[in-house]
Amino acid sequence: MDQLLTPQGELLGESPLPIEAVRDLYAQMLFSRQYDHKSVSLQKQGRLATYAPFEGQEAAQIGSVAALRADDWMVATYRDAAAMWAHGYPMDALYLGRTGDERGGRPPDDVPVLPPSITVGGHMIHAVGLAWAAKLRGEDRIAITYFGDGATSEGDFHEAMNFAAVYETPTVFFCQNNGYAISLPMHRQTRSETIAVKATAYGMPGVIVDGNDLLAVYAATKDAVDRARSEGGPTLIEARTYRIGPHTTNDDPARYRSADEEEEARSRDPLIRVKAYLEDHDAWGDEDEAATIAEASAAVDEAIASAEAVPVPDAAHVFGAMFAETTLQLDEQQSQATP
Amino acid sequence: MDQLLTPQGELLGESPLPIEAVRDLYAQMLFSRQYDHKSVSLQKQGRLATYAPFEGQEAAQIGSVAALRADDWMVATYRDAAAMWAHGYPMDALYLGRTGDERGGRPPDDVPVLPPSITVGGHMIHAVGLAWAAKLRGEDRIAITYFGDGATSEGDFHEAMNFAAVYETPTVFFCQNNGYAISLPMHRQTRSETIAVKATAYGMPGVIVDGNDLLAVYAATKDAVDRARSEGGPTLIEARTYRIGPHTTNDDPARYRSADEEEEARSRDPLIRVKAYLEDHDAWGDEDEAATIAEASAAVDEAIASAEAVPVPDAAHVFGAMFAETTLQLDEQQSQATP
Amino acid sequence: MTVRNLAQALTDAHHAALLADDDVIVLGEDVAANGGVFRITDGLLDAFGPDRVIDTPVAESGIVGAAFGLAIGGMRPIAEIQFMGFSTPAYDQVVNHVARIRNRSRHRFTCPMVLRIPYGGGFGAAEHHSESWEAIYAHTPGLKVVTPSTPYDAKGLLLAAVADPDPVVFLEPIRLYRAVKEDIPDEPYSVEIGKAAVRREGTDVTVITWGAMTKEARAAAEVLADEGTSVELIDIRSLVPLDTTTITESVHKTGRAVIVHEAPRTGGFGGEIAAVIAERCLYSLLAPIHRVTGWDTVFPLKRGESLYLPSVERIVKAVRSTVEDR
Amino acid sequence: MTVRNLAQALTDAHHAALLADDDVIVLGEDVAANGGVFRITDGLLDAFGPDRVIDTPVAESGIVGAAFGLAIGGMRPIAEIQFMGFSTPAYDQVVNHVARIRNRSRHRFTCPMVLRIPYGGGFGAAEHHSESWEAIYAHTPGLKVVTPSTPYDAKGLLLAAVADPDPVVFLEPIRLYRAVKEDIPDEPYSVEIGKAAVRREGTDVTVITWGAMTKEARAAAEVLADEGTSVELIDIRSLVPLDTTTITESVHKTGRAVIVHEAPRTGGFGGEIAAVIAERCLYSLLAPIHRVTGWDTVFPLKRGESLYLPSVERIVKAVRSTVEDR
Ligand SMILES: Cc1ncc(C[n+]2csc(CCOP(=O)(O)OP(=O)(O)O)c2C)c(N)n1
Ligand SMILES: Cc1ncc(C[n+]2csc(CCOP(=O)(O)OP(=O)(O)O)c2C)c(N)n1
Ligand SMILES: [Mg+2]
Ligand SMILES: [Mg+2]
Repeated sequence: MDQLLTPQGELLGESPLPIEAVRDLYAQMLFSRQYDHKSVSLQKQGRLATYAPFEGQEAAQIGSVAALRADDWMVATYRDAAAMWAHGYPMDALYLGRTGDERGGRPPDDVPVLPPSITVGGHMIHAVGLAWAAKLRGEDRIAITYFGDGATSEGDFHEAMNFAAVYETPTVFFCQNNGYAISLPMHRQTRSETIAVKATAYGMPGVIVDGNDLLAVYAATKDAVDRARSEGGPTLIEARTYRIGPHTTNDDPARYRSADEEEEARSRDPLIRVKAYLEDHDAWGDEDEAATIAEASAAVDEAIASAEAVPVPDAAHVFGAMFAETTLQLDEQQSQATP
Repeated sequence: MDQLLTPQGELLGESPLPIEAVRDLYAQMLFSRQYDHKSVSLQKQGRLATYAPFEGQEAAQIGSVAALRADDWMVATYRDAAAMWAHGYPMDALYLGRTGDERGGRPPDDVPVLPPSITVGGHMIHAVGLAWAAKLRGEDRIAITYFGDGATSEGDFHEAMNFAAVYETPTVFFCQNNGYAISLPMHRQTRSETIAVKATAYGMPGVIVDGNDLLAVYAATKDAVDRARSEGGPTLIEARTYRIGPHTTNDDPARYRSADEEEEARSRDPLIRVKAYLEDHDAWGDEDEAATIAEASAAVDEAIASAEAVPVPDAAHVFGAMFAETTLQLDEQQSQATP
Repeated sequence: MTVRNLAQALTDAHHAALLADDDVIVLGEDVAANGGVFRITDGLLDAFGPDRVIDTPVAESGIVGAAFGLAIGGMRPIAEIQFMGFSTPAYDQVVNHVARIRNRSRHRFTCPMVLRIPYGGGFGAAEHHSESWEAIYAHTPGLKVVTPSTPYDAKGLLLAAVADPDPVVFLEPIRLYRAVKEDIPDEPYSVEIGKAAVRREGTDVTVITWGAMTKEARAAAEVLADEGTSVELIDIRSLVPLDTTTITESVHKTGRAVIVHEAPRTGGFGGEIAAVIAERCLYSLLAPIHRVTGWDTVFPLKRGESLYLPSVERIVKAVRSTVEDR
Repeated sequence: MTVRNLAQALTDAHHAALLADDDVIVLGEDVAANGGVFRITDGLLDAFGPDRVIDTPVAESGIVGAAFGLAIGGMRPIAEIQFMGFSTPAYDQVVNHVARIRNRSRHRFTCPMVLRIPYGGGFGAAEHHSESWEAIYAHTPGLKVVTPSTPYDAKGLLLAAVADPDPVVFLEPIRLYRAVKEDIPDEPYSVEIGKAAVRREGTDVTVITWGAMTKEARAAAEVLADEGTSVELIDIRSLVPLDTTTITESVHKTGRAVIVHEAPRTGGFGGEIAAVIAERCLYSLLAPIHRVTGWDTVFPLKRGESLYLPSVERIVKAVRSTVEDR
């Protein structure tokens, strides 16, 4: 398993990124965690629909996005808000979606990020199609797709991996192996030792990286992205991480894992080691920490406020986006829906 | 690639089967070929619906079935008539099915063979379920499923392999890699060097065997069957063979492969080497050949005759097997269907 | 007798089924350790062990395909799909294999399995968690399709489904899991598959519905009763086989019919019921047949949901216009 | 103008579409080297090359899922599924992704793709090769669903489908591929999606159908004309959007309706049409609405097929009883 930063924050070998860049990424991790923590409490207050926390997976998401170009496609899931946000998906749009409003599914025109996939498995092949389109059109873009360990059990994972390999599409398959598919631990999902080894079945390179190691994730993703961009085809990356929170705000992890296990996982919190690394290099101090958290908190509150300021939808909202042009049936029904 | 008989029929190492057994299996191969050839001409005469010839795959099918016990489950495809017949599925039932009659889908009660799967991919998991049932019920039976190279592209292959591995079901996955999925050659279906390597993705053993080598196929299947029976879990076998005929009687191979390729393949006809081997051991002569072919021809004609003697179905045939007990709707409709 | 809500009645039925027959097993995503996302299978793992209550990988086609093989192999699997929106990866297994094996093998091989699918909206769920696709299952010959709207029926229909020699798609109205309670017998009993329930007798108009909409329709009937309109409310319970007798007898009596379902209108199962009525009761009809349904749109997220779901108001309005019509 | 059968008209339309727009690509199993199992895409590989006419592995979900991504990425894919019976592995991609992306992204991402699916029976095919599952696609909001019954419509509707900004499920009646010919324009033209065609004007009864059954219905209308019954024959052509105006106007005129389809009766699209008529034409109806359909059984193999498929005789019989009824 590739590692560049130990849990204590000491650098093994040399950093793929200049210290300033690491500072920025650490700030993004702090922003993400603010977003995540506030989402959980908002949900408890009934202001958000079910929420899927990503605490513990910040290095995997922020580190991988750092290897992308702004116009690279992203196809991610319900648990990848940090990655989507880091790639340009506005926080208020993410919140709006989580309040239960389709308008949150529309990112700005220059943000090439699909709305998060709620179904498990079906979305990976979309990143194959998008990358294939770029290749056919001679566009210099790649596509990355995020998914979990559980998604690799779906038949659609197999078909997506196979199509990407057969057509050599510039696709990066980024698996966050956080140890569980809801309650089912990885070792009961499959008998292969790793997720990465599954790439062998498609003649595709597969790599394992410490998903809690910002620098290692960045380096592994950069390799895969460069390979894709230079017509080297797709790569499967297994980022080993851990979901510190529940599967969603409806879930009770005590039913399927121990407090000790969770404690041990917290000790591998991906933020700790980056902070330690920055501090060792005098590139970060308590005031940076405090200032960034305050900034993040304010930004998140603002995003929440603007999401909640969006007026309650009317019938046009329900009927208005089914087709480019409405139909007789939709018109008739919309008038019936409007008392 | 495991081989025990060279294309010229010389034995490498020692035979896993006594010579008498090889004689019987060769006779089964001759029977199968009679069945196959007569089916093709019957279809030309319009007496059978579309037919999928298996010429060239006799060693793979007959050799693998020889490793089974009578009560082992078999879940095979439209191209596996030889395997099904060798495992007890009556020839007349096979013909009846091919004339377009559901009654051909019912083997005798003591024949544990499902009717052939027409959809590609969906049936493999059924052999996982059947083997799992045997395991849960403490029955000493395994299940074997036959499928082609093309079927390994379906998501259902992935889910079947994964379930078999996770639950350690006594299942043998027998892939006849005959080089093509209709017109698509194997190397364009996937980028993995072999089908067998795909087993790695499931922590399952995968083996490659010369599918035109009766003895090697038997040996490889015996290993897998023994492993399954002794709670060693599932195995994937890739039997390398070649479809000498068209995909089906509707297909024109000239559109996607060369005459030279077909010629070369004919030279690897699986019957030739077994016959040479038996002759070298004075266990077979021209009179045996002639007598067996005559016997086979007669048996096949008889099967055809009895299939064609089955009376044309009436409405009860269409409505009578939907449920254990009929429904109001089916009764009403059946009376409308009977003028 | 114990007071149970619909969810508890289902859990109770699972206990009874597993206790009564060793061949009965339960499999699905998170059904064992976690007790199911709706806790329907809660406690079963402790009571019956990991060979009978089985967590599966996230692979719906695999779940149904394995259950198919298990059933042919002599078991009686109860397979759970977490939400109807996730039943489509298994749709091929259901329509091409589960529904057909008896016919294609002429009764030699059969698939006595239950496919449990929670369905319907009204709880502000995420995308894909509120679908009502009963029509796509009801259109598949070889399947029985049932859906309970009371705790009593939930237990009785589930036990009937487990005992049925053929595959039964068992649709569970999520919104009713904890919204309806009643006293139900503690011992096993079964409710016949294929018989509709007249939830309320009436003379002016027949309202036909199923699943979660039964609750809205009951409430609408109360409102209408206060204005002097007598509603006969039919909960079909079983889409396949459909109890056309109960439906047509009622419409012959009332001369008016309103069909209510949550699924999109076009191609919804309401069309089938309207067709049966238009074929068999035309000369008794005093007014057009109305359908109160979900719209031909994607099921909206939380903030738009109330604009989509048939409400008591919409049902009342439709019935009013039906009785006024002549 | 050239005389073409329905299959040739489709091939012609593919040539026109690929020629007109570089973003149009064709993908599916055996569509390139082999020209498709029905030879619809024959010659396209030679004319447009392997980047635009693409053979895929045997993986229907992959085909549709990849086409979805290709479409969002700016291409205009025409994806072929070999037979409707093999469309179910892709059903999840169609209903959960293809049909929804415009709505879930509020018009930001769209999926202008055509999903071509040969369907229907009557040619003695193997199992799973004769299904008519149009209803399960028509019940999915976000899809347009069309099916041609003439060479002229085949070309015009396919070109309209390729040009459509939204996903179109294009159903091809296998039995008509080579059974109907006519003179059609060589240049590109399009037939509007959502408009029914009145194939024959009449006054006594409206017969409503689509796809391969249009041919049987035409023949039945001839027979009935000879016995003095004037049939108005409507080929809906588009199930979604449905041209309810043409249907209701006709039934208001004739007062009688017979619906013909090949799919199983229960839950078939005939129910939707009957419901529309019973909702909007009740006071014009002089007789019950009849449905002449396939049965609620698995589609029978060759030897039983004739017992299942709606025949000219069955249609004639149904129309007779409708006109006699009063
Ligand atoms: C097709 C489908 N099946 C089931 C579900 C329900 N479900 C939501 S998340 C999940 C587990 C996914 O686990 P994993 O892929 O590891 O992602 P994680 O939640 O751990 O990030 C399941 C089963 C779904 N959303 N879609
Ligand atoms: C789900 C499904 N998709 C497509 C088809 C059409 N089809 C029949 S056989 C075949 C190729 C299968 O190739 P392979 O698995 O190698 O078996 P072979 O025919 O070579 O024995 C295809 C695509 C089908 N029957 N089922
Ligand atoms: Mg996970
Ligand atoms: Mg093959």
